[in-house]
Amino acid sequence: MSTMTMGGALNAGLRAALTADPKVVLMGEDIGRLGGVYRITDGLQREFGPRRVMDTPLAESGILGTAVGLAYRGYRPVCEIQFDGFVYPAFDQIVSQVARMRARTNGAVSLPITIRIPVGGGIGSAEHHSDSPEAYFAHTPGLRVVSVADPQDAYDLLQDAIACDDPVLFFEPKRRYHLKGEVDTGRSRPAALGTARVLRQGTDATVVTFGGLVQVALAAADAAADEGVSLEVIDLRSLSPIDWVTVAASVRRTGRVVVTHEAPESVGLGAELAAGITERCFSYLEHAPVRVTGFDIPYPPSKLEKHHLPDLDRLLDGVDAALGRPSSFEDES
Amino acid sequence: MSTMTMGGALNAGLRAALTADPKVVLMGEDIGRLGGVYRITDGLQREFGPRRVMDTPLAESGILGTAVGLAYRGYRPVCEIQFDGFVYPAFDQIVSQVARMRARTNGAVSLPITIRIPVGGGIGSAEHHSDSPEAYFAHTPGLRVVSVADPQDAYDLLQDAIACDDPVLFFEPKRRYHLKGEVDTGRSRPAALGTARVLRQGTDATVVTFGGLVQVALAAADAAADEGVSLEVIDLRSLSPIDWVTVAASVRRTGRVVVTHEAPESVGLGAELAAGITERCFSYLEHAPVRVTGFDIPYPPSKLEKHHLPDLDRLLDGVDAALGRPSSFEDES
Amino acid sequence: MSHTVAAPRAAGTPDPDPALRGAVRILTPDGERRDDAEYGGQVADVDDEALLALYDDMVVVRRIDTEATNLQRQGELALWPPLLGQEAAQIGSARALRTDDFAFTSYRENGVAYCRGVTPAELVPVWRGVTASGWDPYRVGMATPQVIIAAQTLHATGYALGLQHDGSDAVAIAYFGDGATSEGDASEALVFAATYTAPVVFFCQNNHWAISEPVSLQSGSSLAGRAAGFGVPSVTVDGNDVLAVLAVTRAALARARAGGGPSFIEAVTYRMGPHTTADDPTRYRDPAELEAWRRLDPIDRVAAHLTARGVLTDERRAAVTAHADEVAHAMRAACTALPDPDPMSLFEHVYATAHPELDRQKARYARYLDSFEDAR
Amino acid sequence: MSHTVAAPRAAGTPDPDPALRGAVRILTPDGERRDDAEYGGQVADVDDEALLALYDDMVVVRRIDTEATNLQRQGELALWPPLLGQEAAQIGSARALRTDDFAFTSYRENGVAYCRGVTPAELVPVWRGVTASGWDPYRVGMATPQVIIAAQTLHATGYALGLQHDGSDAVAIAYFGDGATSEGDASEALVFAATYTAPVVFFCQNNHWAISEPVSLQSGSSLAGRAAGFGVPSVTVDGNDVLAVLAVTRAALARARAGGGPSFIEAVTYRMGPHTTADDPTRYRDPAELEAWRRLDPIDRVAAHLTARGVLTDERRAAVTAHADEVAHAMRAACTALPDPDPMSLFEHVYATAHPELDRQKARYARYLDSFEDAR
Ligand SMILES: Cc1ncc(C[n+]2csc(CCOP(=O)(O)OP(=O)(O)O)c2C)c(N)n1
Ligand SMILES: Cc1ncc(C[n+]2csc(CCOP(=O)(O)OP(=O)(O)O)c2C)c(N)n1
Ligand SMILES: [Mg+2]
Ligand SMILES: [Mg+2]
Repeated sequence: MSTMTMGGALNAGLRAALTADPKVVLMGEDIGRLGGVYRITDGLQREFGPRRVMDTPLAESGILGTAVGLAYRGYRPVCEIQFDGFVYPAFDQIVSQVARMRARTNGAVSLPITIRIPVGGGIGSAEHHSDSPEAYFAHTPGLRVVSVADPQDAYDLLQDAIACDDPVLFFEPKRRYHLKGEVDTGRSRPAALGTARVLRQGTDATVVTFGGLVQVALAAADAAADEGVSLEVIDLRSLSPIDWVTVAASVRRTGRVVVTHEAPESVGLGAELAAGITERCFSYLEHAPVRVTGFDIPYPPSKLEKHHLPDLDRLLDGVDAALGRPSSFEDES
Repeated sequence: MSTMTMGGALNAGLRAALTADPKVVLMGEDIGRLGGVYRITDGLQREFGPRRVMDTPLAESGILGTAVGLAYRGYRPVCEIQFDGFVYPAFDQIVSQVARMRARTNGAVSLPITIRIPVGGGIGSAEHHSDSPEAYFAHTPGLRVVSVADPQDAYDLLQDAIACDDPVLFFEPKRRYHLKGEVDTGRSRPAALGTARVLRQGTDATVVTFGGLVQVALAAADAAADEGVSLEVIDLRSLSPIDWVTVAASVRRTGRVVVTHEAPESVGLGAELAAGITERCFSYLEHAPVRVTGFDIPYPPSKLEKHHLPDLDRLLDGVDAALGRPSSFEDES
Repeated sequence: MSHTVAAPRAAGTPDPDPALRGAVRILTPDGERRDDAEYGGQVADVDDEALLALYDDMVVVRRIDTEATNLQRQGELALWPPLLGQEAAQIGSARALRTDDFAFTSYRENGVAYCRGVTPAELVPVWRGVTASGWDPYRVGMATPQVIIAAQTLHATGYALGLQHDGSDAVAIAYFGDGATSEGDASEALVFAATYTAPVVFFCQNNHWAISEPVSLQSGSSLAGRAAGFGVPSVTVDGNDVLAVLAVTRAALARARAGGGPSFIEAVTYRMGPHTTADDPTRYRDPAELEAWRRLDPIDRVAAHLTARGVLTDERRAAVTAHADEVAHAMRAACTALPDPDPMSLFEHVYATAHPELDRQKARYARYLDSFEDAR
Repeated sequence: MSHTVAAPRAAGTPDPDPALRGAVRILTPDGERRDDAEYGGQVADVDDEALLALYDDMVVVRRIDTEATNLQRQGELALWPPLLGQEAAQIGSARALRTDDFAFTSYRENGVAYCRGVTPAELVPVWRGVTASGWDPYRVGMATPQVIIAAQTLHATGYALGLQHDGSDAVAIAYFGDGATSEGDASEALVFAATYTAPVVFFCQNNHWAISEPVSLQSGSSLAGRAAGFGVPSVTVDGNDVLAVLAVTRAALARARAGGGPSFIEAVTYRMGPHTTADDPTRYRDPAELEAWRRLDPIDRVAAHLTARGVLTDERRAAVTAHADEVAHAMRAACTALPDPDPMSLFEHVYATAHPELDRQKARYARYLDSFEDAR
């Protein structure tokens, strides 16, 4: 048990995976000597050599396409995409190749590829450095999508993702890379992949979120408690598949739910959550599921991001809506 | 007024646009001499020359990227992507460039690009020839997404799309290319872009759909009528933005809704419809919105597609669910 | 310094097609076998009997192709992409491979598949639409056909990196068309292969057409020259000359096995049929072009050569035809006997590990299908 | 035929860096001006005064760069991508352009922007995060910076097609780095440009690094040679020689204007600073390499030349410095005076035409912000 940042835990997780399985190889831009722009692969090339920790040419489709070939040959590539906004050149290889190869070969070929992506905003960065592309991948059959929120989960879920025979999109909320926590790297535990977790129990409403907004939701729950409102907070962790058992059980108890994410609202993950919750909990719902999300706009200049990103106040505004109290959510149609 | 197939109406629409505006240029693979694999551009290169109807090299990112440059220079490119499954190599240019250029330049640069894509299944085709990628684009701010269902609408909406200063994804359900109908190419009419239409009025439940499934929904409404169930059928036409006024008004009247599309269910357009309808009509709903969609699988081999695609019977099963009757939709969680 | 593409080396035979000028050629269209200073040694061991075997291969795959085209016309297949005219390019290259080499191809390489050990019965199910995959890639050392143009060039490169990491001297080979060279993936594959000195052979069949688009639309200069610009040694070969193709592929494989890295082969050939059975080439190409290429037919020249040498007797010719017929009939029988797939197989092989959401959809669909059973 | 990349032309000066061997060079690192048989004529008109103007440009943009870097260190900018060391490549090429030419660049081309008429005050707002765009592209003939590596190479090609359709003799120019050449888009741009004979110049600043990756990771051979393989004529130039860069760019523009189609220029230069202010190059590069390049400083050699000729007197040097300071101070003042943007501007410029869904979100957010006003 030791204190680590989330970035440190990911580094430790990659080291553990490289050590445990000689088939694990890391690929990406600037991940070698530099250790990645976020230093997540710091020291790993020195330790495991340039064959296992490969700096690649500057071409994302090339990274994923060669990862497909490596996986075809029995390797377990862990690809780093430098920033969320740079995954799109690899989109074709991901949706048409990575996601479909198992089905295309009737199960003969597994592509156990992990695609690590620092995602999301809140760090005052330039264009294309703050996207939340999870909906694109959660809509794509054949992929699993994971989003981590703290050091222990980052360590554990990274192990699970790399060990999984399915391809996994692994989202790391970059604004939490410095978040500290206790990490037990030795514990034996059931695989967490595919499961959500209830981080805080409550009775008045459920807040469902993931990644960078988990801390925001917890803070909102604290603030709400001060006002006598008891919020349950769920960290989804797995965005595809969604752990409906955990989510539905909570909403059936509370009868009210707010889902929140950074990505634009329309056809976002919040739409699936709202739809799926309504399907499963219709007769328990006191109010329609409320979505508190980024707007339907390209990610704005950094001085405006605080307005675009759901924060504590906007989340509580959504909670007010779910509770039927006055809020900015009026009857709109 | 003359009888045309949908393919013929699109051809007429392109000819009209090329005639009306010298800035309109067509780009794509095999659209020249061949007239496109579906012959939608048949005869147009002969008529307007190879500068205005350009066969391009076999590279979708190249098509969209050069279209961006042409639009930057004041042109109105109409790009044909040969099949749905081939749009992904252009994904980066579409989501990071086409969709964002106006915002990136504070409105100085318009990219009035129309991206025509034959989409969807039902034609017994090979892998990558039957995708329904609308959710990816409807989730992307800065784009408009249109899906047409019959000859007149195909003609009209294509004019609107090309005339629109925003980029438009224009989905053509390929299994309806041969659908015939009366087309008035001369009428003056209000722009239809952005609006849904109620194709059939009903009282018991609303069916919301678009593209290739519109005919299926109309047939289902006929079949339901025989059993005494009155279905309202809405053709969405605009998938982004959604015409919530029309949709919500209908669902408030019927209290029950089934949304149906070919794409996989999770985080599909149906999720947005279900979520948005619940938000707008919660107190009117007698049952949770029901989704009848393709499964969360890569598009299957063609002999299986009839099982994957929603058809009349599956749609009626969904209607049964919405009406609270016995159906394959049980209480699942 | 100024760069220009190196001029093609002096032509050996006058040839109507500029793309062939200076290409490696060992067997002329008239069936004359010549030496090639650089590559001749690679096929010195190919005697008459060996050449006859290559002839047999080519005849068989053409027969398979014809049969499958007929099956499509008769409604037994949904689609078929003919290789007519490209037999030498496919057989010559694929017969250069070792069992432990691995091929990543597009949809048109049924001749390659045949050489890899894919049975004719395995070739058709995908085009009949009854399954996603006709064979197990690992059994034959060949991936299932790739439909996304050029995507497989990167897969081959990655597989080659895996071979390199493993310390194997096996080689990956990517097959793709002239049109495919325009896709970004094809260029990125050259970059990755050059950077890592990957043991991969890029085998481009320049069949002059990408559906209706002539190769001139994809490139203003030679495709082989393009690879050279990436630092990948390249060669242009007469793709209708099975011996020359065998020779240059062997040379490329040998370089890769020895650690010399990637190579690029442009096999200049011609798609004599339609793009697929859904295509109508009369809409876009000059029949005279087809006629000119007919004179370069890849099978005829081997037949001429072996006949002149007295090897291909009427008897042996009949035996080859019989073999081809037998293969074709077996394929037809297997094809028409294929049952429709089980609806519930829809949900198989999407994920390796349990997926509750898909399980739910599967259970619901099972209930749905049952409701029809019940209704009976 | 076998293809290999053409050997670099015989070197004029012995040079420690192989990439520079055989590159076009007119002004030596010691400040000696020589003729170049092929390109010298392009800059015959550039006399001492004209060279002094180029010197002034380079000093000013270096000063802008230093000031902006300081602004970032002081928290006034969120990020800055320095061009230190690349002044000659940017000024030499951009000063070759006509007003009606159009430049599509990456994030690092602040020197190009300066030449196009972007004011220093317009350079910083984007990096301060207060706006999406610092200038109107149509006013200056230059697109706003592109962050997605290589995407702009296609935009330039498409714009060039537009110029061609219009019958204009203006030219589009794409600026990008050595790393960018690996992206599929860069290769597709070469394909499209070659196929359509588009009037576009591909200007690659090979500054030896893509963040921490040396150029050797992107290519086993010369970048200029790669373009040649696509049928795009290319040239390697000493990117730290403002005269040579001006000369080869003028030649490329002239070819394009005359209907000769695309060209590719590899300007061999060096990124003397970090990738951006967020980067720490000591983690990955040898300080000796930087030292070696310091001796090839693009400004020093012009200064040496003009000083030796008695043109760059102390007085004129002081005037240039004063000009640079003035520009820098104006930029600083403009930067620190920039107000934070209005929150409701979030919803602007996403669509050209009415969008009810976004309007709904906007109205809701306005109500939300109002609720805080009300609470006060
Ligand atoms: C990414 C992508 N774009 C477009 C297509 C449609 N398409 C199928 S085959 C083909 C032409 C391919 O030409 P070439 O690479 O020369 O191979 P050939 O068919 O001649 O063997 C095209 C455009 C596709 N399959 N994939
Ligand atoms: C598609 C994409 N992938 C990755 C990045 C991250 N990135 C930003 S700059 C850079 C290096 C670019 O190197 P080069 O093209 O040589 O230009 P330079 O920075 O040297 O001017 C990288 C990898 C990006 N911006 N876009
Ligand atoms: Mg071809
Ligand atoms: Mg660089």
